[in-house]
Amino acid sequence: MEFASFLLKRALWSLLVLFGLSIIIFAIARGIPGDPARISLGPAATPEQVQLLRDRLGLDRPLIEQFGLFVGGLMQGDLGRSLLTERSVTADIRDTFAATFELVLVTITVALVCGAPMGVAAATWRNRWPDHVVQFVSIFSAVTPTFLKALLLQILAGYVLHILPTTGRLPAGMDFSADLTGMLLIDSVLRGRPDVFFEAIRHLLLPVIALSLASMGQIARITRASMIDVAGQDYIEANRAFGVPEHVRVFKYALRPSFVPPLTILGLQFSALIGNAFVVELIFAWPGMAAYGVRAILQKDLNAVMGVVMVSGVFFVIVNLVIDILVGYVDPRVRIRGRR
Amino acid sequence: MAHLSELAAEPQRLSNAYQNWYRFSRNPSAVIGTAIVIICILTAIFAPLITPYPEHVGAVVNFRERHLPPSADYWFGTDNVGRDIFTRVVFGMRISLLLALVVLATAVPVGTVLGLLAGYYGGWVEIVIMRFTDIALAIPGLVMVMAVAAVLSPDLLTSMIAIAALWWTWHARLIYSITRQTRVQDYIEAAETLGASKFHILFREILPNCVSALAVKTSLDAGFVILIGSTLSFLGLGIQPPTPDLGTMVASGAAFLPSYWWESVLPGCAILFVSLGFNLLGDGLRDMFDVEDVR
Amino acid sequence: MSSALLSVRDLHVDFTTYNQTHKVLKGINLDIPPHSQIALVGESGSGKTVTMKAIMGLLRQPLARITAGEMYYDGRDLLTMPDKERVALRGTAMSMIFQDPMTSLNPVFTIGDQMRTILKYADRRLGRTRSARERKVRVLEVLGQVRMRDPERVFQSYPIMLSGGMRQRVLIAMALLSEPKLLIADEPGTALDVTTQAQILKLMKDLVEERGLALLMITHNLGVVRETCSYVYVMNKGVVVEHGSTADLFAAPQEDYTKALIAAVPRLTGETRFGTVEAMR
Amino acid sequence: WAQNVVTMTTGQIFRSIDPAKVTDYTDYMGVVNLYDGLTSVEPDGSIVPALAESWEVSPDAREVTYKLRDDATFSDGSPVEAGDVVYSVERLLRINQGPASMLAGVLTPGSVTAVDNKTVKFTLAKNFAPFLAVVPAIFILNEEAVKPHEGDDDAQSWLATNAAGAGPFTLKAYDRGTRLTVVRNEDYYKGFPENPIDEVRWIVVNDEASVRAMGASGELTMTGPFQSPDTYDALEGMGYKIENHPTSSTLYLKLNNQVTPTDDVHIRRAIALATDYETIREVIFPGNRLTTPLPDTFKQFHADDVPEPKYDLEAARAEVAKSKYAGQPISITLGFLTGIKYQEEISLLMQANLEQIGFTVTQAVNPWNRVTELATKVETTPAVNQIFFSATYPSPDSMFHTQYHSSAAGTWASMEWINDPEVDKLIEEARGTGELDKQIDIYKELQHKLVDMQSDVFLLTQVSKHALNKCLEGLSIIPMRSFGYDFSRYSWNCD
Amino acid sequence: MIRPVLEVIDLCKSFPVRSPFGRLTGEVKAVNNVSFSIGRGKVYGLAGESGSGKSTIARMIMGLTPPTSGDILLDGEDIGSTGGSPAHRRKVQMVFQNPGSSLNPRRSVSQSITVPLHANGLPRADRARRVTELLDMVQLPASYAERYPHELSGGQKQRVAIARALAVAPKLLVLDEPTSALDVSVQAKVIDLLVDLGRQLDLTFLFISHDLSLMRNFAEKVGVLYLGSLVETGRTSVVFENPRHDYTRLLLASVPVVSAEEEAMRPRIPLIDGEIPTAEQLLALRKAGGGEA
Ligand SMILES: Nc1ncnc2c1ncn2[C@@H]1O[C@H](COP(=O)(O)OP(=O)(O)OP(=O)(O)O)[C@@H](O)[C@H]1O
Ligand SMILES: Nc1ncnc2c1ncn2[C@@H]1O[C@H](COP(=O)(O)OP(=O)(O)OP(=O)(O)O)[C@@H](O)[C@H]1O
Ligand SMILES: [Mg+2]
Ligand SMILES: [Mg+2]
Repeated sequence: MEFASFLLKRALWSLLVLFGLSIIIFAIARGIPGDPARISLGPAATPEQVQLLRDRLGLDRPLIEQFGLFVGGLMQGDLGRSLLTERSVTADIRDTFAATFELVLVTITVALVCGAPMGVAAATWRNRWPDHVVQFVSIFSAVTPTFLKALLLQILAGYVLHILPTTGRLPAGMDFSADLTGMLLIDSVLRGRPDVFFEAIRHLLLPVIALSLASMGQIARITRASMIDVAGQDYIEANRAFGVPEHVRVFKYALRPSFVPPLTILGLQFSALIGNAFVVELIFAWPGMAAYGVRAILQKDLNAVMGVVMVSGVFFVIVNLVIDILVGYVDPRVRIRGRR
Repeated sequence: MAHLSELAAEPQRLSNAYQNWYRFSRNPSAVIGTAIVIICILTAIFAPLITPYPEHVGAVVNFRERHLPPSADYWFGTDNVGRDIFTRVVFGMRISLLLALVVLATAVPVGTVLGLLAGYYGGWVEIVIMRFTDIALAIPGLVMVMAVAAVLSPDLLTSMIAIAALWWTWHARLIYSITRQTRVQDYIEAAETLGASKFHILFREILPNCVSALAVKTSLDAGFVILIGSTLSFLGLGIQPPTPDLGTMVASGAAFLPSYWWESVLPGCAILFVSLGFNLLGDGLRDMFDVEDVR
Repeated sequence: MSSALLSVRDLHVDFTTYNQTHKVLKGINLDIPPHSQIALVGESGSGKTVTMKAIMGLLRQPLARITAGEMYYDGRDLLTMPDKERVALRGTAMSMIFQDPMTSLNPVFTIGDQMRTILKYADRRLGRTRSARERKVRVLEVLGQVRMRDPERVFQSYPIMLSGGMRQRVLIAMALLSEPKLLIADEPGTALDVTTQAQILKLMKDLVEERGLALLMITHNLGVVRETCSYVYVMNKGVVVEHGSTADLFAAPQEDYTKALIAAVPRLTGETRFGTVEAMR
Repeated sequence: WAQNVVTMTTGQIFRSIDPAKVTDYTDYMGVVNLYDGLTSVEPDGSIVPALAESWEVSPDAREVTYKLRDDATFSDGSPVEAGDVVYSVERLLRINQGPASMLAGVLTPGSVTAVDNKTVKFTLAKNFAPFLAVVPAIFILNEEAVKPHEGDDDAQSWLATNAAGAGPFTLKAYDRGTRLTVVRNEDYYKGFPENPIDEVRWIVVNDEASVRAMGASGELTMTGPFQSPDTYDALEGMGYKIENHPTSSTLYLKLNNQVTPTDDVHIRRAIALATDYETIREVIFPGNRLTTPLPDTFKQFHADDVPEPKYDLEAARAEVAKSKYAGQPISITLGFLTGIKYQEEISLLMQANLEQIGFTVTQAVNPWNRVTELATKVETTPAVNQIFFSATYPSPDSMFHTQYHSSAAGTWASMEWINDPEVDKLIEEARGTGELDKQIDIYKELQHKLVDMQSDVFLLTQVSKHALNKCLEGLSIIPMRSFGYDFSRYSWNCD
Repeated sequence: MIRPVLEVIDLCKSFPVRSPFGRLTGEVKAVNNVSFSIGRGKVYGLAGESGSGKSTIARMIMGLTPPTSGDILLDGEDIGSTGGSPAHRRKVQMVFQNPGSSLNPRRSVSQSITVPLHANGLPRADRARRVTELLDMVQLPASYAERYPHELSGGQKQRVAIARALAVAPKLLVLDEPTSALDVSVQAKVIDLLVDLGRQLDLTFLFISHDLSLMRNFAEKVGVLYLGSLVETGRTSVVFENPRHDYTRLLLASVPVVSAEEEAMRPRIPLIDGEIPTAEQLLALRKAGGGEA
């Protein structure tokens, strides 16, 4: 009950954030130069055709009115039509979202699952070689541009590791439609198709590595710092005195309390992650929402831009809400005392 | 006399500056980091003197010598129009460092002040500032940067504006959370009862508690700012040619991977070098500002 | 010496910071016979906690070094025994209670979880086997022994849900789980208020007597010493300056430092004269 | 069971596969394979039968009657009938996007009628000489299949993800933005060559390195024509064959005739003389000479007597001296497209040369949407712009009207801002006449006029390069959109 | 009659209680109808266990928290209007409960002591001299000015905090458990110093502690706080020798003592075994049991 009202309150704040977001995005979208109608119709369009489309899109109406229409549509889950694809943006996003969602989700998981132990190792052997290795690897992965990592991995797969595919989510010949959740890993299991599952993993591998390295490095560094902090706490010392062996102390008693900062960072980093997904999807021909978003911006596809940003905004808000709940799970102090 | 005996018991006193220096100089990463950063800055300043072909910064084309691998003449090889990559890397360092400097010099103070205000005053100030920060954080940075770059024409100044327009939010967040923890400390109330002004409390009492986090974050950011520039260039929204910047060079050289690998890998190494320097320096600064961590 | 459960001989410990070496312990001698209650008192910073950590083997290695001395537990040399055996003694043969109950419990695990883990590894080292159920029963039993009214509830609680007194009690229970022969307590209860502190001390005293443990209590509160311990070591600046039975020492302190210390205790009768402090230096 | 699968890369996405909405090169690649029109185009530009076996033009050129093939069927097996044609054209005009722009003012609702089941008549609202050349872009929809999905948007939503045509291939998968896969329609009415292609997969790949990686891994069968020379070299090294085909696509430096300094013809000529054509063609972008605005693939219309432009810095300086800006500092802006390597290289080369004749040069890289915006106003259109242009239908009209007619002003294709009534008159005259000889004369005159005023720097005509798997045959370039990628013309000749 | 320096009349303070997720669920009466006064140069002791409202009273006197109701008169002036003003700041100063946390870890001793000097407009040139003077007053060598708090022992920090509070020569000094973290010997030094300074500067003290032995030796009058109410007040000797309230007796019985005489003074009441009831529970018990004993 209490928790529900807490969630409700958070959700209301989130709505406010999303409303603010919609204003900003609306402003940005209108600010991008180029007449969307003309771009959409292509070079050969006649001025009459362009004017017709402008009228249909309401581009000549006052901005306030256009914004009202936009928000009104938003309420009903209608994001308008995409000029780029000539379909409703909602449908476009529905088609592409799952691919991005799967990519981002697997990336987050990989980043956590690999980053946290790296951080633990670095903290445990502080100032010794594992620490230096982790530090270097994380700096290296953080400062190599994501697109370069993606390209290098793709080249690696193309020239050396011929077993890994360089583009797409599934082999082109594979006959499978992910019509349950849109996520191949889940749908293939539900439909009992191990071959699809295996292929999906193979195709995910490179984009996920390219995308997760940066977050992994950050998580490793933050985990390291907070592990070192926690390791100095009395309660870890007390465990030592009570004879709890090192591995339990490190991996159980020190790890969990040090998990809050990396989790929080992960939530905040989320929009950066989506940003990088833009580039990674382009390179790996990933049929995702992020690549759709980039094209939408370049083509000044107003509705699509706003749609993508709104959806990723909602995604951001939800991820952070989930992380709040996770933090509450990890750290009962938050759950019991409440979030300040 | 009481205090004399106490003095005598005290081991030889180290000055604070010396202690800091000691901590800093004993920290290999800090020393290496400082060295790297100094090298980069000097290189950037003296670029025209160091480089073999300073004219290659401009519109020089020499198609007969395009795509040459690293050699004694061209240490880093040549690019697709036959310009010396080493020269361009060194000059690119100039632009990239400038970019980082300008972006951080605007984003850090803005973010810091807003974070301090939101964290200290709470209430409406907090709601307005932090909700706005939330909104800005929810916009995928790249979208924002691309949008700004698309509105204004893509050039150095635009890149800076676009990047700085979002960057402050991270600092605001960071400072805000530290300020909130600090605000409730007894010593802040103590300062209030002693009649300190708000300005004093914000900038003299709270801010010093943020410096080590700020130093780390800012030094990490230097690398990221240079990187964002490169991603922008990859999408074709970066700095105008023929001006070299490291990010743009990596991005445009990437088209020639893997055959002419030096065209993107070597400028990439330069970014790595700069960022590594700043990162190590940041770590060193953190250790230095951490007055209680005695090693 | 051979009769002592723990004996410390001429213990020296150095700390190194900024390349400077601080001699913190300069030759400590202690004897703790079985079933005895010993107090270690002294000024703040005199090295009490360091002594205790040295005994438990909890000093942070590169920073602190034991430069000289010997330590025997039950006749076995603590300093030369292999690391593994040393670790095996912690929690089973000797256990300790930390000073601050607020920070000594892991905030993100339930009391039950923490206690069960401790018991599990203590059992493992002692070669005992116990099922998870039996372990829980044992934990509840010990919680009952420290006078918890509702052990089951405490078992399921997170530290934040308990009051300071309850947490201190949990810490005691943890130390008692595997029935150690030696219990070291670093200023137990000073972080609590008087009424609670009084209760904790009474509880400890009762438990120690019931179980026949040896207790080494570190404190700066001479009132506490007088009420719980029979023998006192007084430390100052890294050395033991005086030791003797509590009654003797309080009645007739020999060393100036001890005299000053006793004189500085505010009396409930209101006759402490603060003018005497100067003499202490 | 061996299948002949072609995997081709493309740098752009398939925005639409609705024949009423396709606009660009990539879009047409999809519909050409999924749909058929009444007629089709051959590499030499001639119009050949497709769904229609014959057609008749009335003497006044206002009426064209097409007779459909008896055996023409849609991919679902139903016959193609006159009603389908009427439906398709009406829908095209209603939606009024894509190919409709070529028919603006020519066809109006009701101007297409079914004479009988297999005969349709087009009545033109005005004389329009290129009409026959435009018809291949009108793709015929299966009315019966579309009707149930019409909704309130003329089935736009449905046709955005489904195909209902009579083309040689049917849709298998369409991930807008990343890939389009089509499979062979065994019952295609025109049949296939021996060893036909069974499946075509287009993959959207934006990066040269990615294309090479795909080549190295063997995933790639065929590239598009816009890779960098290095990529072709690398792929050749991996065992791909490289085919060169001349095209009628052209690369210009469009000179804004109304802003300083390019408002002076001498300056425009100086720029043309300062252009190193050979380096551009040989090193930067594979191409053939271009001497007039019209590529010489339009053989009969091309003014062959115009001399080839020269690279001569001395002469360029002399031209500058003749201009009204002589002796003043001249600053100039070179515009080109974001992210297009060859354009950047050309621009740098131009900068280097122009600086030698005393210009101060600024580069203006802009993304496509911004270019279209800049092109809408004279003042914002940069003095020099690199523009790649290809014919949208096999007629010189497609080159001249869209680029040089004043009604086209304000678009990216006409950044010259010529605004010359005489030029307009000539273009309209050529459109209005049905006589070929007269057209030829007019177009030649037009070319002389434009060369004379140096409306643009005529850089080159593209030689399209493709890297293909050694087994793949049948690639030919057709001077209309991407009709050359109709894979029913291709075959797999190995084993 | 001379006006008392501080008069506290019917002071109340309640805090809203919020559920973990921020909903208002009730209020705690942290301070309930408390009245007392302190004459010039006197030491008034406020005793009571943790959470009984001692610090809250101190904070209200300092103007850090507004009272819910009641008046605080300082030199006869209601601080309701002047609380937190510079004039008020000059008259009252406070030494916070925890010496560790009331000094900014990032600021050196001299920087910390300069704060009130700066606030009072002392010219920059004179500040260093004054800092040395103040340090000397609390018997710290001048070289300590450049130290950071973590380099000081608990007692030294406490003395810095006192020096800082004395910088503006206040009339009233509020000491919130100034020795709770110290061992007896350091504590003795601090108290000694305070007695001394009080005499020199004619200071009035409000001394807050739960250490009754200390209180007995330092304060002339005491008040015993229990659950926010003053349950007993009077001359120290009287209250200690004849505690009338049950709670006072419990407190006295809990004091660990070092001599037989003291032991004889302690009331003999059995300690409650098991968990100490929380304040709320005690309150409930008391209500159920029908008021005070
Ligand atoms: N990590 C450390 N680094 C440097 N010196 C240390 C460290 N830990 C302890 N010391 C020094 O060792 C001495 C003894 O410290 P210890 O903690 O044993 O004192 P204590 O007697 O327990 O005092 P208290 O009553 O205040 O707890 C102190 O002077 C302290 O400065
Ligand atoms: N800001 C606040 N919000 C809510 N409750 C508060 C607040 N400050 C104090 N309280 C409550 O008021 C009561 C009195 O607190 P106060 O700090 O005055 O106690 P104290 O006597 O100083 O205790 P201690 O000896 O532990 O310092 C406590 O129950 C406390 O929980
Ligand atoms: Mg200690
Ligand atoms: Mg208090």
